[in-house]
Amino acid sequence: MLVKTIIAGFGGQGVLSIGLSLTQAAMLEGRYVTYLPSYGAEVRGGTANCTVAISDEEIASPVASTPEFVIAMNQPSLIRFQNQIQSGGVLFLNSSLTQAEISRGDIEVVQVPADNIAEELGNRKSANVVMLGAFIKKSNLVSLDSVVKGLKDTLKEKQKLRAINKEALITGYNLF
Amino acid sequence: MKGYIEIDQVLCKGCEICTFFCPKGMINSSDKLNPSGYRVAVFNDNSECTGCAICAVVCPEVAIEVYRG
Amino acid sequence: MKKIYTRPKSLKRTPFHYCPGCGHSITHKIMTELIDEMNLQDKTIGIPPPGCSVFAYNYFDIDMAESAHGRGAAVATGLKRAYPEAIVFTYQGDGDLAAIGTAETIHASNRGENITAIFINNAVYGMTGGQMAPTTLLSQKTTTTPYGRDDKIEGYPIKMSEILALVKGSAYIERVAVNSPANIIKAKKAIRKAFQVQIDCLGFSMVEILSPCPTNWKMSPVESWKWIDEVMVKEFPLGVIKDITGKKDAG
Amino acid sequence: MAKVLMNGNSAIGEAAIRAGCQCYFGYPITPQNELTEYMATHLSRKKGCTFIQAESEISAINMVYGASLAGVRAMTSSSSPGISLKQEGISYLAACELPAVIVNMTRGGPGLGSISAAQSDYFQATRGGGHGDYRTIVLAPSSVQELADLTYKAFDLSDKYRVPLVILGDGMLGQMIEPVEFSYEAPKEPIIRNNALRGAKGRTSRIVKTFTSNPATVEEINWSLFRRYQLIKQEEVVWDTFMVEDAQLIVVAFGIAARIAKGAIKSARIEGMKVGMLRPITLWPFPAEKVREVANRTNYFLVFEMNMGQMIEDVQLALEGAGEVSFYGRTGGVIPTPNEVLRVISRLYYQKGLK
Repeated sequence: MLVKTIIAGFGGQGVLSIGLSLTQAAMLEGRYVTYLPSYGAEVRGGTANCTVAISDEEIASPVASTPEFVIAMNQPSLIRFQNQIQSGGVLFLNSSLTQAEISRGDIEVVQVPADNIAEELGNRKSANVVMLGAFIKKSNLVSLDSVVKGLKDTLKEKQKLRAINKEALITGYNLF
Repeated sequence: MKGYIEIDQVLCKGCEICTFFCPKGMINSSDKLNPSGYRVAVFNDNSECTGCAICAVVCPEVAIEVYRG
Repeated sequence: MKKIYTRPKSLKRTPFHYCPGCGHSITHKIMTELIDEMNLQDKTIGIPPPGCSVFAYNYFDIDMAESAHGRGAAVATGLKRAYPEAIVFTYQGDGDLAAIGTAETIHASNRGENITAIFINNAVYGMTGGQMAPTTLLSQKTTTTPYGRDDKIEGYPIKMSEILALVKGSAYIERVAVNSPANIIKAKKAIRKAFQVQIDCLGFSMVEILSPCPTNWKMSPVESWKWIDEVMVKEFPLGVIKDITGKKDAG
Repeated sequence: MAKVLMNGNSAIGEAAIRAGCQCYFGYPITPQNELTEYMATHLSRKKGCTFIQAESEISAINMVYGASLAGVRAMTSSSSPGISLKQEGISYLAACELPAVIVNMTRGGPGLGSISAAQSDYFQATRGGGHGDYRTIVLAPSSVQELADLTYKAFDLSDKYRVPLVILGDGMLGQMIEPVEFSYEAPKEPIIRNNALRGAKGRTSRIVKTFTSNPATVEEINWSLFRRYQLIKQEEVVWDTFMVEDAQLIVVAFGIAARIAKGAIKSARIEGMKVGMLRPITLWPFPAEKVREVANRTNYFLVFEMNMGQMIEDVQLALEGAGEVSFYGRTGGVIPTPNEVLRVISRLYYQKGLK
């Protein structure tokens, strides 16, 4: 089973880093996984985005033309990617920063007020991790444990940051 | 005689640089052709050579050996 | 009587292929004399260019490797960085160093690469048959400036030594000529100093050598040697252009 | 060593360091900058190793030439327009029998093209690329793991035959992150080849050159290179196959395109179409014999490339008219999807009346 996710937002919102955390978790679970960032001049446009493909067998293409999941952390990402999602796919919206005007009836929309929650937790920068928590719960792609373990690997030195991120992750996870 | 030189007739290309710079006018070009077809320089051994080695310093072909004593 | 002047040990016993009166021959001679005197034969590596001196390796009895036109400084950089114990020099003409290889030369110098460039400036492309060089003098006739170099069309003779002196990584830059006994002795001193700068790891060194090309200048050897004094040095004045060592002469 | 996540460009860098690469010279160009940056971070601080960001691609390849003269393992990397500039140096490396590893993370062309992944430098890579009668070994990986594995192999092969070697990747392979495992440890002592230029100490002086005024000598150099190329053709051809045993249609694809094709073939199999794949891993030497062998079982070939049709010529040459070769390609940096290739396969399968 191959599942592709596009994660998009403003540069600086940490979309690439939660993409990597998701990739790391999938690797720890022994799955096939690819991560493809948007690169070059495109990075300086309205959105930064990356594509994560997770599968039980070799992955043919890391590109997602019709992803199962899209995480839109801001309005331009919502506009850009909502029409690409597969029929029956799920759109995760950072409802703190988007006004959902969904023109499609064949996809599920999950609203996560990520920035608001992060602010309540005392660190608005962890909105991306709140979203990741919500995403892994709803998508059931990887386990919470794997992500926590992955965060430990990627943020080896930054103990304080790890505690903040873990809290944000679990808060997001427990939203659903 | 304070010095003398030996000109390698094979290496010499007859450029006449040594002739031009020799302070005593001891080196002349000759009509003698070497295997490459150059008119080689000849040392005029009439004992005025001081072994100053200017000819050797300027010789592009490193064809001159200088003796002094 | 004692032999006081003979062929340097590191100069192979091969007759030069250069034209009579050529400055390459003189330069090869004084360089090999220095390699002997400074005891560098077993650690010097030379990078000759395409052009008349492409066959330099037939004369220098040291390790040598051909480089592509203009790339000498880059090749020397790679070699020296991979094997810093070597004494590495490039041997380049004016087309090579001052036209096609300008970028390589300026940047190697700017990085302070610990290499030595021997820059033969004879104001003309020799091997290809006497075309204009970047250093060709104004109104000088060449096969591609048959009416004389015109600054409005071809620009001006480029002064690489002055340019490289402005570059911070260069340590020692001198312009010399090989057209008289005194100048040849000065040229040899300059090259000795350039090698010493490299041995002392002080950075990029270059000796620009005004060098006669009787054939392409369409002169006799003696006329060509005089022409350097009478004409060429007015555009390319001789002397030390940059020296960070603070010493007048090298060890 | 456990698996780590790494992008393709960095994986090459890590593998190169572990393969004993001592000198890297580069010039920035998208989409291969991560390799240059990886070497700046990790190679430059290693004892006795050198990293230089050169002033141009031409300088970078000539620095590689210089380092290779000194007998050490050296590499450079770039992407299509930069590789065009490096061709001068590659020709000299080939002529002087100097090993070097050159990475091309191909992007859309011609000209400045696009920064997206393409395979349009196949001709350039497999036909020598610069002036003169020479070849480079060309390796075409299709995953980050294979990029690492082939990078180790690249240095060994290049040294063994004293020929420059090209790793032909593409923008996507360079950028994508996948789990990768590095199976080698970097050598403790620097690897120095014999016959290097390191000063004529205790031996006669050595010359590395190609120019001579005697055409017959140059012809002899060409013959000597040619004999070596023949040996490489005999010894070093590498390919991979996927479900070719009963296949009625064979897709021939390399690098990232092969990966996309494999996805399409899996779907085609589910739909009952007997499709297989032949993936050349060495593009030069090309696995011509393997193509002919596969042609004993089926007549139908589909060459799929991210260019206007370049490797197809090698497939046709290999078949010498023995099979029917179709082509599908996207170019300029457009990345086709497995579904798109599946549609091409289905159409072909139907048109040719295959069962």
